Amino acid sequence: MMLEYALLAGAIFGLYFALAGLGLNLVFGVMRIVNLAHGDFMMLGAFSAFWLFRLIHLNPLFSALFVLALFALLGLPLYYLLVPPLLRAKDPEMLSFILFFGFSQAIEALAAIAFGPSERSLPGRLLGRGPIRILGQAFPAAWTWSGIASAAAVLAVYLYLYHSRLGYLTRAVMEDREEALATGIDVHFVSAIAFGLGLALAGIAGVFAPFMLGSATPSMGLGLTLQSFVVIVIGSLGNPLGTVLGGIIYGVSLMFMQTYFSSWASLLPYVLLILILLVRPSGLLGRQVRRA
Amino acid sequence: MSPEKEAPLLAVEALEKRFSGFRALDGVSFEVRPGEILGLVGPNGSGKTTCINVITGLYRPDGGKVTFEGHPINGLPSHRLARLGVNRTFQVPRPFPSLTVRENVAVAAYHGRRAGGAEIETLLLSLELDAYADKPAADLNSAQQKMLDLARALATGPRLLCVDELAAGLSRTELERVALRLRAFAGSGIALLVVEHLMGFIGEVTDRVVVLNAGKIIFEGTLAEAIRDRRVVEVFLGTEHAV
Amino acid sequence: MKHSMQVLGGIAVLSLLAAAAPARAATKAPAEIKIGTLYASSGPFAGISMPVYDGLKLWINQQNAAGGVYVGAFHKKIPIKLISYDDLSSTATAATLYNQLITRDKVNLLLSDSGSVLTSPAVPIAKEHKQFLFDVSGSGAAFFTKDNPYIALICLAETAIAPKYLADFLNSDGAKYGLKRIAILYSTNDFTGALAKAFTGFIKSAGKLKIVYDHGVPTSTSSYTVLINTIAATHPDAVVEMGYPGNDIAFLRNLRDVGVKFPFLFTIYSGTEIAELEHAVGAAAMTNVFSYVAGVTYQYKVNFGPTTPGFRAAWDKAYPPGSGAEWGMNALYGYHTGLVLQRVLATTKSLRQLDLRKAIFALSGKLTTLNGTFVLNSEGAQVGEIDPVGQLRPNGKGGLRLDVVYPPRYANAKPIIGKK
Amino acid sequence: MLRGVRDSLVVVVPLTAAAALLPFAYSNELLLFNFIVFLVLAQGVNVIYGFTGYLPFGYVGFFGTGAYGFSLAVIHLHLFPLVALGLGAAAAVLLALLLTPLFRLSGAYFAIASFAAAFAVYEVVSNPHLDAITKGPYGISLSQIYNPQLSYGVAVVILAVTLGVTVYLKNSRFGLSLRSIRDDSLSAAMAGVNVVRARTLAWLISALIAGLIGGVFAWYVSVFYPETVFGAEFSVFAIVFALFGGVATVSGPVLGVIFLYGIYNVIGISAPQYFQLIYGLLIMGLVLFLPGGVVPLLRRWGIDVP
Repeated sequence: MMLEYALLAGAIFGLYFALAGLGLNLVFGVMRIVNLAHGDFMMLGAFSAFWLFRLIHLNPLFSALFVLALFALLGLPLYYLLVPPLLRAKDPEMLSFILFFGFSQAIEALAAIAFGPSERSLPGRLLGRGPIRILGQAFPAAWTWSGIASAAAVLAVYLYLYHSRLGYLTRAVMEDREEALATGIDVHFVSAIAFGLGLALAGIAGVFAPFMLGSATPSMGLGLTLQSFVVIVIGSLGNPLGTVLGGIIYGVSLMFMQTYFSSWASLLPYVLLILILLVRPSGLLGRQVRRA
Repeated sequence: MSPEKEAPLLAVEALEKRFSGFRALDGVSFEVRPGEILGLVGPNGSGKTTCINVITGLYRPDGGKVTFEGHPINGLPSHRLARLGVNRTFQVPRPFPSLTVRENVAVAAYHGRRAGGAEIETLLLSLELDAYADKPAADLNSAQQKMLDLARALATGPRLLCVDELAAGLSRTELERVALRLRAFAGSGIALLVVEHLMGFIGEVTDRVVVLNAGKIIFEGTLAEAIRDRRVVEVFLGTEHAV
Repeated sequence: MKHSMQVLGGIAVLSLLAAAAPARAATKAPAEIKIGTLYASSGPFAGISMPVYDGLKLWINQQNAAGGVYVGAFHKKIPIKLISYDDLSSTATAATLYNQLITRDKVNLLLSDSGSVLTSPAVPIAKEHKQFLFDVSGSGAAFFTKDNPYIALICLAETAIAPKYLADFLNSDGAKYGLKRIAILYSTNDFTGALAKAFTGFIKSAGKLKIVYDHGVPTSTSSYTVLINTIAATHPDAVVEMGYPGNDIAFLRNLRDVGVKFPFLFTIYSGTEIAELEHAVGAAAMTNVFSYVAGVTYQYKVNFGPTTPGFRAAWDKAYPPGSGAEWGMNALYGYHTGLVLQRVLATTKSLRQLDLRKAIFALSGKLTTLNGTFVLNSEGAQVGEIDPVGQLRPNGKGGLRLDVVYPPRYANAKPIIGKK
Repeated sequence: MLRGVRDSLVVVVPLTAAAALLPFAYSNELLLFNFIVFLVLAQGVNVIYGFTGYLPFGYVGFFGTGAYGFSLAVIHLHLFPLVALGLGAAAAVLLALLLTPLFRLSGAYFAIASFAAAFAVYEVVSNPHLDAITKGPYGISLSQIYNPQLSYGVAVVILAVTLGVTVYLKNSRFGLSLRSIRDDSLSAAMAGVNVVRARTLAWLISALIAGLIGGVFAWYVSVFYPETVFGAEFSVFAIVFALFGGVATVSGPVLGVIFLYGIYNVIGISAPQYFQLIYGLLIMGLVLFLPGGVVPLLRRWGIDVP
């Protein structure tokens, strides 16, 4: 009973974490930069949903669509502002770390100034009342909806990457940026789209954060970024299905820890991250040892 | 093979190296004696560079044996090999870009087989790098970087020097000077293993060649004999500029 | 060894007090009373820090509008100058800023930031500089030692004693209502972790209830569904969840969503932050939940300052909706701190730090404000202001009200215990 | 070695003297103490990042481990602070040894894994089940050994030693081999450098530095919580300060700390509400417009700085 419950809850939660990790994965895969502000865009998504509901009573499912469009549009100028100078530097991967940390700090500060520091949450009834029974177990309706929305977003990204021309180009850039450049692909344009998409996915994940994570505060970003990173490291880089797998493994192990070793549950993501990095770093890096 | 008077410095026996199923080296055996220059030739992907990488400790062999002065050295890390006197240059030169040219050579002089950096200046002078000694290596052009690669390898005091496509991209006159230098190294007792595509260069510097194809040795002898060998010609026909 | 150290420390305190006693009192009155404090505008402690700061500012503005705060030593009102810095929830930054307040700004009254973590750097610094620390809500038991006369806790009971009424209620009345098995779930931070530890200690030493589940979860825990399922499997009669508001929200929400009910359920913030939690989880999910009764939801019979509704009116006037200030327990803490300072300044013999200490200790047991009765123990820990136990009931208008059920001297209703 | 003497005269001696003498002129000693802490941490980051290219985003893990190692030695073993300091540093070095497999990772992966490792140590230390050993989340109180003068003095000594270490690294053969590894580990190995040993040594030195100053920090503040000494801001500040000045130099991290931490405190006191915002933007500007740091810029202008 406890075991089955942990499994199912973990799977639903995992889908949500897959959504949270997907955007980060896309940005890292395409640009090889670490967007440490990813979690802060989730936070902004959560606050968007909160204010859209508070001001015009917009249902979060619609807020998600709104956030999708807004954040994707926001991503394009941000890309051209931040990323190309970074890619010209000696060590972009490392510098991106620091640049986006600064960005994350700036976003958090602005959010704290604009929204105040306190916790905000949305009434759970917005996403359906009462428990929903799945395989004889009762789950919160909001979870189920968030899980479904996550699955839909992941599917959309999959379709985009594997069944559209731009998606094909995106994968080409992921594969080998230099070669893509040589074959005449407008790498910056493709990357900018991927960046916008990454932010949009973070935003959508953020919209559901008040339901999945209880509430939202301006300082929640860094923790979410780290969790997302765990998810994409467990899965594999540049592959949305890998992220789904990573999310589900993460979700299920988290629920297992909660069930059996609750106070150690927060140790899990870190240990999992280190172990997986150590056990198969080359596969995760996506870089093989170069044949000289 | 005729019996050799002198004991070999390097002996490679039945060397094997696989990359996820693909056999890059498939039972390669040869020997190099002190003061000898052995050419390693073959089409692209035949396993020449892999062979050097295994000898210099970059890759662990999957089978076979490498002996240096009669002692097995396969599996030893590169820095140990460097201190024993096995060194190399890289196909694409790999200097330390943020270090000055002198520092580049100094690192090798400090850690190599010979202690002390007394010869750093001589070495820079002989490879015509003295004018750039205090510039960061990143500022050198690619021919100069190749010379720096060579200088760094020499600064360790090697007894076996593997030279990986040193000639590619050099001008006619540069080529001649490099060939002279390599012969001079051999004259001082260093054994050389030279991987090269330019057959003219090979002909000029080597005593003997080993021809590799698909990880296997298909010929061993002088270059003049090699170009008369039917299998060698088949392998190279149309793909490589013969002499 | 440790004991003799304490005795020595006690002697040291006494001799310090003795030395301070023949105070050459009324020197010249200062032009202003400098009150120094820190706040956290961002970071994890911003949520508890900013309302306290706003509450304190409200009190200061009221005093200054009336011509200043009355200082007994000088028989006149003196304007207050607030010197405050933002520590951004960083203890390292807080440490330098506390030092700044003491050594550079030379404040008359030093107030700590909210919560134990941000208070911690102030404790040794204040002691070192012989500056009395008005500890607003840093309730960590480690702060209050015999060898440190320079601290007093103002706003909430020290964690080791805070859950006393809750434990007393369960120990004394639990059996009457059929409560035999208890489950305790807490967030593993310095505050709720210490509360749970103290509470578990009370339950264990009484030996009346059987503890069937006692686990900590990270404060970052946001989904309790699996935990609830695990707890339910131990068949408890009473469940006590001790977490921050975010934890309580997630816990109550998940509980409602999966449709599990426990006969007795306690959470800290459902009673102290009713409005926020009701907004997040809905009144239905909070009905009959037990919680602490704080000044913000209960009207104490005050002997100083306004009652809670009076304060609320002043608050709403000072901070209209949209001002960003959050009404709640912490806002009341900030204001209550001001009231305590007001009494201290009115009665102190001088502004010397040990005279301030004497003045605040003299208030112990004699001051009841909207936050309850102020009682200090000899080490400066707050042992009054213990929150009674209340239960949330429908108020007939679709919302909730909080009835006090324990201890009997505050109680205005009988508890309703659900069925298993 | 002449350059080493010059670097010492230009940086180590004046800075140490300033740290030792300023408390007599300026009363906010804690601010000075924090300057020392960040000077030491920035140089510690310099040792590992500047000289080997590995970015220790979880550098605070060693700091916190040093602080807890020190505190637990005092609490449980009743050791004298100076002895306990050695134990704290040893604990940090031990952690560094445990983490050496992380060197198999490159670039951002190393940074993130080390970040995660620091969080993991924090989670273990602050776990309530370990209350009896670590005091769990309830915090440490060392009021019995509180001694701000002595602990400040020890911090000054650690600062001097740390600066000495960076001067040594900049001017020694060992430092040269580390820089060669950073540029190209393969070439370094072919030059005869024992890459693994040199890198591990730098890592352990770096951890030792953080462990020592972490222990002194615990001693100096004496009352703290796990989040106090494992706060990510220690790593981040140390890295940003070091990068701002320019790594693999002696003076870069020093300039970074004096300038940026100075600004941090000035903004913190004058415009607190925009504190974090300005700081975030400053970091971004640094990366976009001055990725190599200040010292290389000064050198390009012909100013010879160590």
